[in-house]
Amino acid sequence: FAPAAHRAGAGVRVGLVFDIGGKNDRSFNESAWRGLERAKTELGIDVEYIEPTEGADRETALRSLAARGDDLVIGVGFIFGPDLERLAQQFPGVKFAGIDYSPSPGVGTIANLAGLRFREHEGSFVVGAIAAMLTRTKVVGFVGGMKIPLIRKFEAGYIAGVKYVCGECVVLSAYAGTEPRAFADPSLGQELAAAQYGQGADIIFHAAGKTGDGVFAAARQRGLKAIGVDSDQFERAPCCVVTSMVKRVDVAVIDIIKDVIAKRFKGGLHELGLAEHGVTFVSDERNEKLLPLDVVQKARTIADDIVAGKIRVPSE
Amino acid sequence: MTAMIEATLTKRYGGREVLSAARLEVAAGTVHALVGENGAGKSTLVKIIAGIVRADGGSLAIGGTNVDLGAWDRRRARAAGIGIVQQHGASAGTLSVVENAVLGAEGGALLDLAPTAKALEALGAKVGLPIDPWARADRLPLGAAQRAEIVAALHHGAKLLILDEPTAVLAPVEVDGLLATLRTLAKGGTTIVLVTHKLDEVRAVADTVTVLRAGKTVGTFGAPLEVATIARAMVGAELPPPSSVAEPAGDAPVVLALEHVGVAGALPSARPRGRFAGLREAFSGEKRQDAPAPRENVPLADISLVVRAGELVGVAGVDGNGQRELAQAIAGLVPHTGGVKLGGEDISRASAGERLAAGLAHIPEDRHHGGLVLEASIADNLALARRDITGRFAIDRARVRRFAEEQIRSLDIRPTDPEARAAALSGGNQQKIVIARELSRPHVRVVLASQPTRGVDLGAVVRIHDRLRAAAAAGAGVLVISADLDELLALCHRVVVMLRGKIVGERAGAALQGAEARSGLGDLMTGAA
Amino acid sequence: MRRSLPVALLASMAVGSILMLVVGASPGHVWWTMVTRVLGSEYQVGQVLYKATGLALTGLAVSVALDAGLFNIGGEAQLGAGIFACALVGTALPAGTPAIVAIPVCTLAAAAAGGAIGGAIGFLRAKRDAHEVITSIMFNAIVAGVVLVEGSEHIFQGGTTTGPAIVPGAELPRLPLGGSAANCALFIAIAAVALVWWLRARTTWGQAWLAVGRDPDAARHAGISVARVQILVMAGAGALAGLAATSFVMGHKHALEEGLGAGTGLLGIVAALLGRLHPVGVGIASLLLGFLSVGGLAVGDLVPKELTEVLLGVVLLAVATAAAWERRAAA
Amino acid sequence: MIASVLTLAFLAQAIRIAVPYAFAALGGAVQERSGVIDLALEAKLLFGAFAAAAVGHATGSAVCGIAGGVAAGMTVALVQAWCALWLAADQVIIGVALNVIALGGTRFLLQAIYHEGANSPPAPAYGDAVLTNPLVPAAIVCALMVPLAVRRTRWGLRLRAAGDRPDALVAVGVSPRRTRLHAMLVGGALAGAGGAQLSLAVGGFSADMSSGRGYIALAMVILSGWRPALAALACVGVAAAQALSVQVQMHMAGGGELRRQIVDLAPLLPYVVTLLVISLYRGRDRSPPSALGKL
Ligand SMILES: Nc1ncnc2c1ncn2[C@@H]1O[C@H](COP(=O)(O)OP(=O)(O)OP(=O)(O)O)[C@@H](O)[C@H]1O
Ligand SMILES: Nc1ncnc2c1ncn2[C@@H]1O[C@H](COP(=O)(O)OP(=O)(O)OP(=O)(O)O)[C@@H](O)[C@H]1O
Ligand SMILES: [Mg+2]
Ligand SMILES: [Mg+2]
Repeated sequence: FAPAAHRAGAGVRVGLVFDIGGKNDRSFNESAWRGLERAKTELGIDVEYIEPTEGADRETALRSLAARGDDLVIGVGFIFGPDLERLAQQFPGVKFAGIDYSPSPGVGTIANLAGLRFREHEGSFVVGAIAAMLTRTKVVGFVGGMKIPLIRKFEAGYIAGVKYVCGECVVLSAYAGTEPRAFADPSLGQELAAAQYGQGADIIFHAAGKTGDGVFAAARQRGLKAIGVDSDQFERAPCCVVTSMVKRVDVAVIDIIKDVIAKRFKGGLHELGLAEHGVTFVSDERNEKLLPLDVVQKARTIADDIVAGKIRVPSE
Repeated sequence: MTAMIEATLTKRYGGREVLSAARLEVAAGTVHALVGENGAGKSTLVKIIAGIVRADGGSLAIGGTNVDLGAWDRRRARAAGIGIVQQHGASAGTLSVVENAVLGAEGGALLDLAPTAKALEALGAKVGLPIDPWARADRLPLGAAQRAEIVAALHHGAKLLILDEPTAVLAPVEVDGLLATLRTLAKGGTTIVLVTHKLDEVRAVADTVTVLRAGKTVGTFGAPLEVATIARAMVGAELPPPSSVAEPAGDAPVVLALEHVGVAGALPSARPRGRFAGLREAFSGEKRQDAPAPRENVPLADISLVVRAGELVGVAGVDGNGQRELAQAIAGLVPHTGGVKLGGEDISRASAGERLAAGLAHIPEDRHHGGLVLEASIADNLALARRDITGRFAIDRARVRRFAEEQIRSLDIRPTDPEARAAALSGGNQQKIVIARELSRPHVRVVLASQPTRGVDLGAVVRIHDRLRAAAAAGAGVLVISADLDELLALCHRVVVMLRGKIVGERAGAALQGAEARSGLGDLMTGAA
Repeated sequence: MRRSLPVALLASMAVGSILMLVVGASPGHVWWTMVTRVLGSEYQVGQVLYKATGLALTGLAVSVALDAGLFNIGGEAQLGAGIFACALVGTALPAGTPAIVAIPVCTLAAAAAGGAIGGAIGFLRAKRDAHEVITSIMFNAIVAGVVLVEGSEHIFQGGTTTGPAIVPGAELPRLPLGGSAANCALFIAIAAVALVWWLRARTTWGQAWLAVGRDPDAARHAGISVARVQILVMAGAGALAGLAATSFVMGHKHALEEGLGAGTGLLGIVAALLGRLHPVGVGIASLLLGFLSVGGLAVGDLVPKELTEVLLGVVLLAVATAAAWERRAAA
Repeated sequence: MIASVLTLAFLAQAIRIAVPYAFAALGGAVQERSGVIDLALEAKLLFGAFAAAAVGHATGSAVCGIAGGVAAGMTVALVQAWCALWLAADQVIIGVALNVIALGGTRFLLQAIYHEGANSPPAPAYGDAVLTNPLVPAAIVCALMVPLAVRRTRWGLRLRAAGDRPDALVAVGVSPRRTRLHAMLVGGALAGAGGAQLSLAVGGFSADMSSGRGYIALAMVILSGWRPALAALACVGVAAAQALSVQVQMHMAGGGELRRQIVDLAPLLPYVVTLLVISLYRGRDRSPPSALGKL
């Protein structure tokens, strides 16, 4: 490493606003946090971040970072969308990026706003295929937090992946609730998982934030399988987490920071799927006992087919 | 004779001295009456002796031994053999009679109530106060609840038994029975302190009388007891002579007609106070006063009755025989069957508000339970839902104040500040507010007064009775519901008696005069006739 | 009463300072930074006002009901319904609807929807003897659920949880405060405070609703229909909470958004209790709460955000105990 | 689907879901019967869950974790008692304030102790087995014993008297304040045990994990007319509705618009059922203890 002052990003200020979970949520936000930290050490940028407490604070947080003259302001979570659009127009000199950003209807490309989106359905498709390959009972489960479009993408891709491998397999789906606290209720997650395991499912994929911890607890107890989400959740239940559908938010964060440093930042949507290594599944020495090599290989083939456009993955 | 109690006590509430070295000396084995106006300090004095309220100064000796007033509490008083039946009762409503009786002396971590229940039942039968030990206290009529407390106090075998206005809600025969029991107990060595407003009870049972006025002892009288002397000592002056109203002519118009009025089932027991009154008090710095728990009621069956203009009609009966339902049915506070006509106008379907507007004035039986908003000021209580005073929507505050000052003057309500909180007034003054609000309604055609003078002192009784007579003289029909026969005899042209939800008899004219009137009505009240 | 307030605030600050020391921050620096960052910036002041606008309205919804003896913890449901209706009506209006029509129509829609939920709670209380705390809790969950499900079925725009924008005519102008979210709904809140004060202190309605709250039995005996008062007051309280939608939808987001305004209904309880149920007090308490939450955010780089949350509870506790202490000292 | 409801597994699930609710409701009923409003159930659940996880993590023993949860619930009750009974502050405000403090406070503790934003380190987990988790039989025993204790013991008698008419207690020489304190400590212990169930079932604490259960439990206390046995039963009802909503989601998926809406709205089942029950059923006396909230 070169001394800080000489590194590529010296003098660049990046601000980041977390979603409700906060920076240590062991998931999505934490992944963004890791990306930011790495950018700081590797690129030598200045960073600051805010963890808002409630919905209405999001805009305040973004704005105060923009107003302090940061070069790039990142909002972590789809919910930042409308705020980012408004601020991008009000602060044309500042660059904005939104993780999971979807443009509001009627809003076209904004030159200083980059939407970093993931094709979660692609990754979910692959872990769905893995689930279908691993299931002995031909019943698999899905546990979602709240039924919102983002989580629907996970579910749709997962179901398609299961059916792709095993047409006659049954997918049991359940959502924890209709309020944001549905993402923070492990007890309920445990019961949802228990019910699905009770119905014969032997592997469950969750997209439910902390509620998913309950899924792992149920899996641990039965020695059945589960699939993690967002980051590698292996250590949550080393017995049981066969793989995780990882969303490389950290990669997306670092890439966009590099774009800013290299002055090649472009507004508009940046979709990260399997091809861009934005979503992937975990296969390493930790889970090799749970995830046999042939399954990994078949999954890789499916992923390649998706990248090559041979498989079309539905997103809802 | 040894002295059971030798007390000289001082007590202050918020800087005001309500007992100023008040003296009370009670000889062992006697019945000692304690009398005085409302707010004279009687309850406070006996509460201190029983260890419920702490004194601010003075001395107290029980059975010849000085006690440390600073450490004197209910536990020590119980240990010293002091039992008390408080003025408004102190039983917990949701507990049964026997549970209330064992409270504080359960005799073990696990409850075994059956023996106590049996003992209570037997004792009640023995002293002429029958009770049901398993009944929930708040499901009992006031009289039965009072009986239960007295029996429980006797059961604990106190050496000194204090009874604070025990007879206000008992039937005449029950009163006689209780007084006889007290005499028997005294003969057996128990010392009795009896707080009362009724001088005939004093004469019937007491050996000695102490009169309290404004927190000071004005005198102690032994036999022979002179009622007039005691009354003068109590009030500090002669009582004004009662006025009287001539009976209306037989063709005076009927202003209230009840036709086969009935109330089904028990009344829903309304909560005595707003549920968040405590919260509001927290913010306003006000102190609250607890209302007695509501009682469940006997249904009402087929009541027919007329009241003529200028007539004072009494409804007698032991508490809990349907009088409350009758009042609530007339006032439109419960759904009822049958017809109610006010001045010829059928109001059977009208709401409470509409009935008031049609010319009814209603003095509810319990000023703390329906009569007053205790947390509100005198003026606000006087103008409560009185659109004729406040104006229809925006409140005319100057007018409300003028009206309040007028009423305060005319009924001698103290304190005279219209902004004083109703809760801080003495019982008699609180009652006057209710009377003033109701009788000052425009175009009153019928006055419905329930227990208008319960717990009120002699002077206030006279003033309240005068107001009721004045209303009748002005052409209203007045229906007075009272458990106090003497009140009805003094006030009414005609008295009907209620028993178990029905009218079981009526007395008028000559039948209300003389010594037999009382016992005759009393027999009707208890079903002995 | 008033003397105890500064004592309570100082005590809370002391507790807050201890917590700051626990996490290794210098209290003096944090407090100073909080004050300067918030008061030193037009934008932050605007944010305080924006927060206070919503809180004052949901706070009034709690205090008004409590005046009538009802504990309205259904602010979330009432506000949620208000937001839903406001956004729905705002988008359904023809595109060119002038502000003079669109703003009153959307405002009314918000108040009516909140009022309907409040009225339902009041009705169940008065006519079915169903405790308002239970029904409020249930309505909170049900309204949020229905908004989410209906939203994602019919309203939210592809892939988002945001609905289409309301017509421009229905947008409330922002206040010129550094581009903050503060908007003209602030005046709606101020008007509501004044209106509630006047109704409560100067009209027969207020007399009736306070009487019902203090002693329903006395009110009944005096000829007031307790059931009617309870239903009307709850409907009014619901309408007040629903009105907060004007700030969120018409003044700020201009669209339905999942989770919009969430938490404001519950925090309204804090505002009402902190303001001691007096309308003006509720207004002041809302400003204080707004300051705390914006200030907490502003010093997010110095102390963890949890600290300001804890502080909120501590302030409430301190104010309550100080009030009780002063009451006893006076007695 | 009907078949899947009539199974032992379904019953076990309903009971399991009911455990934290029932503990909280029993605790709330005991405290409220003694005359002290308990809006702080949410705080007791949260702190109970946190302490159970923290102690469980530190000692490696789930039983110690339970003890920690119980102690935390009692601590919250102690603070509540001090503010309510000694400082005479308003009980509604205390409850709301404690809930606010619990929400931020548990997360603050996560930060301060573990430098974590949302999760505690793993604690021993009981999982969802009904038989090996001592808290499940404990809940059942408590649901039977607490009502009995309230009706048939000296403690219960005095507690009821304190909630109904504290001056009746004063008159017999018993301090209502002490009586209430004892009731609150028992109530706090029960609610704390409910919190322990939350975190020890899944083997760790996560922020906000009580998810409004304290409020639902309070609703059940009120619904039951302050009768602990009925309140616990009502909690089983809520839990059954929640278990049913899971079954509805799993068995009615796919199909037309209406079916989809039903599935989507299924998580609301417990709330809708409660609302219907309370508005349609007007059985017994539902009035609160008459001294509730007063000193
Ligand atoms: N708890 C209290 N707080 C403040 N003042 C009180 C309290 N209790 C009694 N007082 C005051 O003490 C005075 C004496 O009250 P007390 O109850 O002893 O009167 P009493 O002689 O029993 O009257 P009554 O005939 O109405 O029963 C009252 O006038 C009242 O002003
Ligand atoms: N805080 C208070 N301030 C002033 N007066 C009070 C206060 N509390 C009670 N009082 C008055 O003290 C008197 C006696 O109080 P207590 O509680 O003994 O009632 P009581 O004598 O049993 O009832 P009643 O009012 O029916 O005579 C009452 O007249 C009441 O109005
Ligand atoms: Mg007295
Ligand atoms: Mg009195």
